[in-house]
Amino acid sequence: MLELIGVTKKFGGLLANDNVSMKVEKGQIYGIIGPNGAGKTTLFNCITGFLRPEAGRVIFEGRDITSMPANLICRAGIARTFQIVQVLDSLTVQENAMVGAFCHTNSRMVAEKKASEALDIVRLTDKSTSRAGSLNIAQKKRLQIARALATGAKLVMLDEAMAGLTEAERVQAVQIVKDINSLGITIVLIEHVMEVLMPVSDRVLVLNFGKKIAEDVPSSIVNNEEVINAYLGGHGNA
Amino acid sequence: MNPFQVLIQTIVNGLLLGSIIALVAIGIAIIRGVMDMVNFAQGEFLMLGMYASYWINVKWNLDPLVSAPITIALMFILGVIVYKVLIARVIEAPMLAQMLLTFGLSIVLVNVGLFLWGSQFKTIPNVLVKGTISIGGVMVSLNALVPALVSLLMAGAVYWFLMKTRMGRAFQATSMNKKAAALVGIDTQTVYALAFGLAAACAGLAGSVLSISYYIFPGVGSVFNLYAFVAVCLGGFGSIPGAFIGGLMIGVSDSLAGFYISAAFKYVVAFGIYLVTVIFKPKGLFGW
Amino acid sequence: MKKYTVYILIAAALLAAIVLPRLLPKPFEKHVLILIMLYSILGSAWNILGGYTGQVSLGHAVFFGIGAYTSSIMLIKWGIVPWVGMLVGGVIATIVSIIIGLPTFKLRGFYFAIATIALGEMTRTLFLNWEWIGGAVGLELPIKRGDKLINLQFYLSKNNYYYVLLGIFLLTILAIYVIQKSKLGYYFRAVKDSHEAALASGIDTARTKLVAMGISAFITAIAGSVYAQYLLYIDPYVVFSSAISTRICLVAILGGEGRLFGPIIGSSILVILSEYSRAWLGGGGKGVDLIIYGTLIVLVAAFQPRGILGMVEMVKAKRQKAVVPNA
Amino acid sequence: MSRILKAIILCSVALVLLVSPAYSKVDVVKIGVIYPLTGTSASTGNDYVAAYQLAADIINNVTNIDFPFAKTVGIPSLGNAKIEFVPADSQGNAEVGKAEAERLITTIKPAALMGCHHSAVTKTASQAAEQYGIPFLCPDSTSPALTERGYEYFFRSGPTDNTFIEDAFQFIADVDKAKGTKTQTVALVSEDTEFGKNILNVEKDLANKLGYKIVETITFANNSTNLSSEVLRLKQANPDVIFMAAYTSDTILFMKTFKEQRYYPRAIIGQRAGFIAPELFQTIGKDADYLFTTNVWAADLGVARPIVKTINDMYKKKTGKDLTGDYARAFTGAFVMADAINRAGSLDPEAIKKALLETNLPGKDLIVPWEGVKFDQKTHQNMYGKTIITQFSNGSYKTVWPLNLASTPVVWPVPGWDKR
Repeated sequence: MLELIGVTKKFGGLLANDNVSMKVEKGQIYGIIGPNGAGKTTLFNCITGFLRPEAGRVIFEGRDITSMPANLICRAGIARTFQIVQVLDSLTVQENAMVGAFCHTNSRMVAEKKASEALDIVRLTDKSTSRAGSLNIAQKKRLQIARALATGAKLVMLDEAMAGLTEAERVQAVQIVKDINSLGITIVLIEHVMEVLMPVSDRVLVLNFGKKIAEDVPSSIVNNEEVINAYLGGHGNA
Repeated sequence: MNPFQVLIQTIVNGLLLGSIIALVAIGIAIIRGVMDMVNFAQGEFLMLGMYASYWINVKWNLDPLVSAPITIALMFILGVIVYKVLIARVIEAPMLAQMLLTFGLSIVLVNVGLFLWGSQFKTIPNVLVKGTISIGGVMVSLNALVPALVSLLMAGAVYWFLMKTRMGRAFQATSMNKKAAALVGIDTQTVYALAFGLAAACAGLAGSVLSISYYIFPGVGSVFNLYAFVAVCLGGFGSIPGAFIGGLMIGVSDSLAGFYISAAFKYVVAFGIYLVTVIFKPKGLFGW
Repeated sequence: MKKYTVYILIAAALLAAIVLPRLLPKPFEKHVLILIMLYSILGSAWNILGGYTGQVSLGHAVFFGIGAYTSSIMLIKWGIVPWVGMLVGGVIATIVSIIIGLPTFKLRGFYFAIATIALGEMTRTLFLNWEWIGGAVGLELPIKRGDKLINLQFYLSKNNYYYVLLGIFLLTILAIYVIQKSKLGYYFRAVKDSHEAALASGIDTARTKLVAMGISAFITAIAGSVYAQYLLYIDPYVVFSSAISTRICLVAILGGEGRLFGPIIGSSILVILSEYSRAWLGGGGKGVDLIIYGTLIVLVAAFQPRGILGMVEMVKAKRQKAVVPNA
Repeated sequence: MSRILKAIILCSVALVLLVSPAYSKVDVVKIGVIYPLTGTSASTGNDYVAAYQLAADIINNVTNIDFPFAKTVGIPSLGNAKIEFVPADSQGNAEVGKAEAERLITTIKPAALMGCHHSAVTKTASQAAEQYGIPFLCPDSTSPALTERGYEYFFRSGPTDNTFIEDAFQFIADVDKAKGTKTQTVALVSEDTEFGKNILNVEKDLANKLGYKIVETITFANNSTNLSSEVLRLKQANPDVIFMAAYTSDTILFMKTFKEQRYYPRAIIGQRAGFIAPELFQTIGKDADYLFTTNVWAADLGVARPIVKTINDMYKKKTGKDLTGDYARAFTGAFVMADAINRAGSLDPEAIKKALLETNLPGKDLIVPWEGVKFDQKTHQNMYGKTIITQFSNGSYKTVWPLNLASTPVVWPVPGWDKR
């Protein structure tokens, strides 16, 4: 469904992504891990059109979407959330989701309906008339997911959807991810909390200093020498 | 004058003008850099600085360059008071509220000036530094050279202060991350008040050196304000060297355009250069 | 029930707006009313771009002036009625706004604001030196007596200017209301709140801003045309002045930016204050009127940064909070 | 917060309520005078008002001078009603000027309006007067277009730019002949508002007609930060004579820059405005010496006519400053108006208009060196307005042209900066 071929992104002299390739199959939950500064978010930005890679290609459903504007990529079917939460503070929760829903409709009624469905999935229905600015961080993260869902995306990319949450909130978030996946939506997750990522992922990509060091099923990843050395070993329980 | 001398003269004129613009621009850049807000009343602080120099001259017959420390101190105090009384209330508010406040403040200050001192143009007679020197046929007016040098020194001093001193680093830390700064024991309110005072003091110094060559009237600030803002944007909001170099660039383009193209269109050219620059570098030359 | 009250309120306000000029016989009072309406339109137009979409323009006089000049030139040079000139002016302003918007929308926040100031000054300089449209000497519009609506010139009854402006204002408000409820309205607000989130929701942010700017410029130009017909004299210092740009923006912010009825509230306060304080205090030549005017702006900004309507909302919210625990 | 809201609402309400009509007493003749009382031209505007007040003092009180209305109280034909000039602030803004004109017309019910210094403001304010059928006498604005509009109620007592510029060229021809110089090249410098552009256009036409070569034409932005490139252009073009139209701030800056660049042509001839503002000498002192300007008045006219000196002394006592061409014109206008109202014998606008049309004041009743005041029946422009050329010397204007009024011999060519 989504394929990256040799994606490379530089910031000045710094190689944020160095020749990264990966392949996500339809219906998968695909995890990306790596220590801070490994280039996970940069890779997300390259895929979703927020950054232009210097080299390499991004292919989505057989279409080359490399360097397409972010809004068109969203229309093509990839929606994302942000590590630093980006909700529309002055709009209500319902309206936030509606903004996403307007991606494929001009009708307010349709948008309202889609938004309600998305809010149901992320368990924010009871907050739908509150201002997004008044939500707590966990709720905001869920609201981002609702907005992404409401766009009708086939692929949802979640940037650290679990970081900074309490244990209970995290369990809820994992459940939401699973629910979304069960609707047939493909998911790419970024986390650096391994314990969260491993159980839910079908396949995991490990980045370190911008380079791909492993891509495999979770059970193999935890036994991979290089991963243990570079990531787990060096940084303990990072 | 041969064409080469004319070119040099035009550039020199531009640099002298640019350094005056920079004097105002640096104050704007400090406030923007530390507090992330824009002070539309900076030009009016300059006006107050000029009047302070003028009245000190009238009452005690001190040359503005001699009385500069007094002017600077007065303006610093004023800046801190303005911050505490007014600006502190909007520091967390949206940009529009900050704009509204400083706009209003500039209207009030201009008209308070009008109320207190009338609208007559005033100049300070018998200043210490005067006359013109000729270097290879290029005329350099000394009382325009003084502001230029002061402007350079001020840019250097402010830069040094922000980069090298403990207090300056506290300013920077605050500008980068307020919460973190508070965590390491920096009182952000104090930093803001001092930064605002510092910016006002810069305007005071600018007023001192400008009052020896320029006329003084309540609306004098607005004459420089727009160019100063454009200079700050051109250099990159918040960057002190950026504001200085932005000022020089505006000055030189004004001067070159005025001579080689047409006096009527020199603003168009200067602003055009600015617009073209920010279109390619949206955060200005040195912006971050 | 609640909707019912709203309708009654709207009807009452409309009636008041229609009757008001009849109750105020003095031309100066009518002049004040006309200015209030004019700035309500201008503030509402600004609000579309500045309030809803979050792009603070300090150069709206550009569009105002283009509107004023287009209809005046068409009337003077070719004898075309101002209503046609008004629409042509609106279209030209829209085109200019897109030309301005394409490069400048890359700029964020203050950078955009300063760029619009610079553009305003540039436009004024160009018009000052453009001899074909009269340059600095300006244009005097031919006086047409007989108060025909088609001429958009009312020699005897100032009320008519007011009603024309009221009509334009109502249309503007209606248009904004419709936009607000539509996809476009959501997109405007999304762009304002978070550029990133907007992009990630499939919004073409640049295009959205251009649309906002285009609508805003169109309405501003229309108001400019009426103003030219009202003053019957324009020159670049009159219609391209930065004071107009600033005032348009102040009107919207003072009332509460991004709110449908913010501009009319802001404009009422600002115009009444500045016109009457000048009338009483301006004769002394001491600037007392402007001190008061500026002080009010400072006070509102310092104590109620979200504008008058923001304040009203806050008071309401407080009351509700106070009520809820008891209930 | 809500206290502030209340305060704001109260203020606004109070503002509205307080707009009550000022009752006009029958025994007072009110005349609205509209000038820039705030903003960049505020000092000029306030000095204008002082000139009107001086006129009112002379008209309303018994003053022991030989001048019309001095020996009587008020307007004799109206039962010695006192005259009152009511100032209004135009802020130098055309829209505000018009609004103030309407406000004055409808609140104080003035017999006539006067003003407004800036031609653009005069245009719109007189429009309002025309609409209401109130006579408008403009003593000061010089834009020729004003009296070409065919307005019924608009009169102008002062000369127009055409007169000033024609006379300035005549002056050059005369002085060339007297001093044996030959002026061939001129540079035209004007600021970019209505005032400057009008003058520039007239100057261009006349220079071409009279065979002067225009070597440089500069329009510069009003209230400039810097004029060095303009001065450099002039220095490079090196004309014999520079014609200049600038307001005060720019005139000051120009003179400073000329000095910095050590440049001076044979002569600089200003067009009033900044060149007759008292602040010019107050700020740049001796550097103003030798500047020429077209003018309508100078204190040294008092040498030949003591009454001129007397009135200047009265003005100086009031304001601490000498009269200038601007204020002398306004003062003259005030008496033209008083004369018309006196002859009309009523406050009816039509009667005053008729009286204005019949105005025929002799030169001896004026403090300006005109043949008199008599309006063209079609344009309502005073046909007898006249220019003098003054040259700055030691802080005052010395009349140097026309030769029969000259108090001092002309200094021509003007010595350069190094020879002073």
